[in-house]
Amino acid sequence: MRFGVVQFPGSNCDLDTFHVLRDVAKQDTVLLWHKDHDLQEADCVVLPGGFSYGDYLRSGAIARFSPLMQEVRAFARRGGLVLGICNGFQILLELGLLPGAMIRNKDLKFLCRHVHVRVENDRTPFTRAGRKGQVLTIPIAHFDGNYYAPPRTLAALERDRRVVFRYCGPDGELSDEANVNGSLNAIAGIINEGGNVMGLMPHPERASEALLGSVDGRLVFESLVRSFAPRRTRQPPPASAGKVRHDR
Amino acid sequence: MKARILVSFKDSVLDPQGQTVKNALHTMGYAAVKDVRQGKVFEIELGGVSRKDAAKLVAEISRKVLANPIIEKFDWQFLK
Amino acid sequence: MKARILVSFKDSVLDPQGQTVKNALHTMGYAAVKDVRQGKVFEIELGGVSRKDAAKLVAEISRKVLANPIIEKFDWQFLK
Amino acid sequence: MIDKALLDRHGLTEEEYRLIVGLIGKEPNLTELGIFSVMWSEHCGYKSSRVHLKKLPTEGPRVVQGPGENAGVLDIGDGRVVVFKIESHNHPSYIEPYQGAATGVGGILRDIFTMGARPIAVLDSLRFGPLDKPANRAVMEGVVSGIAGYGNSIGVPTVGGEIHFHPCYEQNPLVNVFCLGLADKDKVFYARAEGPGNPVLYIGAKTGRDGIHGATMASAEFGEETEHKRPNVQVGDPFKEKLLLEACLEVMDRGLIVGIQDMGAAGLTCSSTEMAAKAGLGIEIDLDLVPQREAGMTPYEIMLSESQERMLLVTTEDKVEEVQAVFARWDLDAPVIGRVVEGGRITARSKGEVVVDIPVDAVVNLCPAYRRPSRPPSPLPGRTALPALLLPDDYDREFLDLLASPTVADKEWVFRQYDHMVLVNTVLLPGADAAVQRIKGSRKALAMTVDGNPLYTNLDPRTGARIAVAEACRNLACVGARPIGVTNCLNFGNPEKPEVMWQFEEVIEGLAEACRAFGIPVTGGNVSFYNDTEGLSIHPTPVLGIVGLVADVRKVVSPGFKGPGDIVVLAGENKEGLGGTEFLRVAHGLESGAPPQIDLELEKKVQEYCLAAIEAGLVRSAHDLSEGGLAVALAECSFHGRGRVGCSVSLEDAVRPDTLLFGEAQSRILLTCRKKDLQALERLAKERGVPVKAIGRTGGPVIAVEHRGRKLVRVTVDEAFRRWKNAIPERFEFRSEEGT
Ligand SMILES: Nc1ncnc2c1ncn2[C@@H]1O[C@H](COP(=O)(O)OP(=O)(O)O)[C@@H](O)[C@H]1O
Ligand SMILES: [Mg+2]
Repeated sequence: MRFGVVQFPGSNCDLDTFHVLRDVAKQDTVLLWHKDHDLQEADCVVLPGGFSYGDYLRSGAIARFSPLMQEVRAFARRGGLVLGICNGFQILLELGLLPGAMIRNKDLKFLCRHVHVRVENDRTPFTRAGRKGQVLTIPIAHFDGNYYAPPRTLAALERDRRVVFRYCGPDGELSDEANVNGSLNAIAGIINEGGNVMGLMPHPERASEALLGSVDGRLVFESLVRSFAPRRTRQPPPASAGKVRHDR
Repeated sequence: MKARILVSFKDSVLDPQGQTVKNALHTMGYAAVKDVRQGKVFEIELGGVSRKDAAKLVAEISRKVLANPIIEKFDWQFLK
Repeated sequence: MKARILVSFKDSVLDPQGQTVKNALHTMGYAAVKDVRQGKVFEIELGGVSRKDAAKLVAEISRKVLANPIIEKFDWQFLK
Repeated sequence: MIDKALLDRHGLTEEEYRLIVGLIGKEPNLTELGIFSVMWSEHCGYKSSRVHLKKLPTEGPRVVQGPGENAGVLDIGDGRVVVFKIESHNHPSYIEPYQGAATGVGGILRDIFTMGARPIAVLDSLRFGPLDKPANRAVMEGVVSGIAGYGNSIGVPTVGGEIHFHPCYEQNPLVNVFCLGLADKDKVFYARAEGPGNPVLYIGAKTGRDGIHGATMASAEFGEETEHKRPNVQVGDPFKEKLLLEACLEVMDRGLIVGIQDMGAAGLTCSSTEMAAKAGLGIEIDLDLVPQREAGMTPYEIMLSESQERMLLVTTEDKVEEVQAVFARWDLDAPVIGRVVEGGRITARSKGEVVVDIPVDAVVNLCPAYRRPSRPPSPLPGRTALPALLLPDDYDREFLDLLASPTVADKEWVFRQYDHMVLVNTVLLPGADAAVQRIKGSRKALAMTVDGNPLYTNLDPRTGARIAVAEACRNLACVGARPIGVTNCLNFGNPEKPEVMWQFEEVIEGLAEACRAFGIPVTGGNVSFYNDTEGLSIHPTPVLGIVGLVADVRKVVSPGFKGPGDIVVLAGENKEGLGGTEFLRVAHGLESGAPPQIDLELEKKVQEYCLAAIEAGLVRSAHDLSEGGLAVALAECSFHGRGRVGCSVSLEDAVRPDTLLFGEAQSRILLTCRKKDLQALERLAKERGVPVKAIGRTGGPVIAVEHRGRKLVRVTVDEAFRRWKNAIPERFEFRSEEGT
């Protein structure tokens, strides 16, 4: 399976995500440049975290206009797998591939910490390696993660089981305190109607190596690999594959 | 030509920044302040287009780029 | 009464947000856009004070709380 | 016409002016005067400090580049080097906390990637006035969000730091930012304009009237009249810096450049003259080609502007297009604005006219160095004997109050605003004694810490400085790292005051001695003088940034108790003395007496012991004793432990109970080990002649300490945790706009 990690000028989790996909998940992974029109035959496109264009206007507001995103939109419409992490999620919202919008965290401060999220739907290509109700420990790091959607949209999301992750306490219980950024219905991640586009605020790539404290984030990447397995697969490439600008 | 565009949250969306400013003002004793809403303002300098086209342009830019219709409303005018 | 306060960087101060929006608009083909400045707008609802006192209040709040006089300028008006 | 008033405004004395005229063989025009005024300012010219800084050891087997470049460079093996440095942005952070701190981060990051290294970690050392004053809270809130706003956006994790609160920083906060980067040894770049004829390129943000004379301002006391002296405050643009960072690393990676220098203090002036001087050549610039943000800028303004996010780069004629293509890819212009020339002069043209023509050597290398008069204050603060102190009647209360003292309390309110995990290298989260970043594809890891206790240095600058080095190294030892190099930021008052100069000399002596003792070179640093407001100087505040190397990242140890049933072992000795301690300040409102003394030989033994024990896999947790002493260290180990493990400790020492609990005797480390490993741990200690004692056990819901069978402290972990955790956040529950 080939993953394509999109690089916007202000992406800063691009190489983190690249590292985890290639060196930890051992998948064929390429970097996709925002000015190109070429998805390099990626089977799954990942929009990584960061500040795509400084996030000065609104998080993700400008990134959505980049040439590559027009390809990503078409790819998604064709049913291609698209994963948006943090800023990537915000971009998917701006792009309209996912419903709703992000506003400032409830305490108006950037928030970087491990949080607990509950798997709400394990029947997606992004979570099938997990169990419904399973509690994951994954870091967040964002300023605008306070999910908002109009009542109708929200109701539809809930009705169709399209809320994939919710902020919760260590034992999966919901509370205002656990809902760290004030998101409606404690929403941490959602999926589109087609079930092929997911956005989440937590950073699974930061929870994929035991050395860094948690491996719960692997669930997302393993799910993707698993859901793709039946279809065409590629050999993992030599370690040199993929263009890494400079290792961090 | 110069256009000023005001972008602010729809009334249905709560505005954490505005609320915080309001609370701050209250703790500072400004009791007369009943409510505060915070938004963004853009001033765009335009050139080489007719006023009519400029108007179209500004409206389009506001809708497509400056405001997010899901949470925000906008309103604009020419300054000169 | 309702007052609207516009806060923006002084002209001499760099406005990265405005610049980034401008560049984005250019790459999107809006060549007519010559410059963009981005600022904040506050709408304050006031009650239980005379218009005269309200005016004093708003000016004071703008100076002391809403704007940072070192890098920002402000400008306000009553809406109703 | 250049007169006294004009010289004053440029911070130059009359004999300095005569010297200038002699050196350049003519009366400087205004622009040239401006150039000398910034380059010969304290900030750039190190007038008052240079003669003393020479005393610091700078040699070592790992040293690739010592002081003198943008940052120090150390060899860490495997063809890799670390590039690191600490910088202050104190005055700007007082004028505009958010932007001041943000541009401080931007500046130090440029220092690192200018040398070809990718920044992988930032640490911040902060000093504020007490948090009960709204104005101080506003400064802290602004500074912290400024650091966050810049660092988070550009994607370099802020992984650690330290904060102290004291009235002396009320109108003069300190914002010192440390940054470390990683590079390939054969891809380190220097600020040299080699090769006559080579084009000089300008990269990054347009030039505006920003922070003109920021450098001279950083070299003048604050006071009423600073109001109108205020330069145009610089606003940081982290997104632009991110573009610069990636583009610069790309042109370097592809070997497209000859030399490069960031435009920091003194902007175009400093970068061009330094690059020329280092190469023994000259540079000619056409100011009309310099991208400008504002209309009608004068040569003076263009040369002295301190607009952020700009670089000056030298390449060869044949590579210009390729270089420009790379920058274009990152949406950056890279116009050629000049050339490298023979003859060692900097010449600038504007509208065809020569507006600057002076020898770079005079500007860069011939700034006078002063040995300013110094005199110890009398009486020496550290010599005033402590009054007889009554023993506390309620140790629990004293303990809890100490935990709630902002200097001791939890700093999560700060570091959760920082992205401390981006780049996926962060092995220890903030909260440990030192930050640890893994090196991808290697078993090694890098440990970093910043430290400096202003109470000690105020009472006894020399001892305080020695302790600062020792404690920083101790922090490294606690995570299992060996120190390899030092950078330092020396924050002092007005050097024209003999007492301040004395403090400075003493601190240097202390640093030099301690660094020699630990065999660690000082590879760079920064001096910030004139931290005075209305004539009052801050405490002498040296801040040490020390880098350590971890041989095997899998062996890294953290401070938290790892579970119940472990043995608590104290390495080092408890001693009498409460002088200069946080307890003395909090409980008795005193800042007098002699600070803790330190025996560097014992200190080294204790640290080597800790490292050996970790190496042998005997250590479950390790934490150094610092502010708040043994009691606070025990509490921190409980708090950081999984599930907040308590502990019960009993002590026999013939030492005052309050001192035993809260004293800050140096060279002590708190270890825990499994019961079965205690003997091995003790044997190792005996071999190395280090005093160790098993003083208790982990486990239970309380932190309990008894002395000779008598209960001193017994509080639940939860209550202690609450006091420690909430101390800072609850002070911010009122918004900081209040009253500012
Ligand atoms: N300004 C800061 N920025 C980031 N982390 C900080 C800051 N201040 C303190 N911390 C973190 O909080 C922890 C405790 O800080 P401190 O009490 O200064 O440690 P110590 O007592 O060992 O010097 C440290 O791990 C440090 O990294
Ligand atoms: Mg310490």
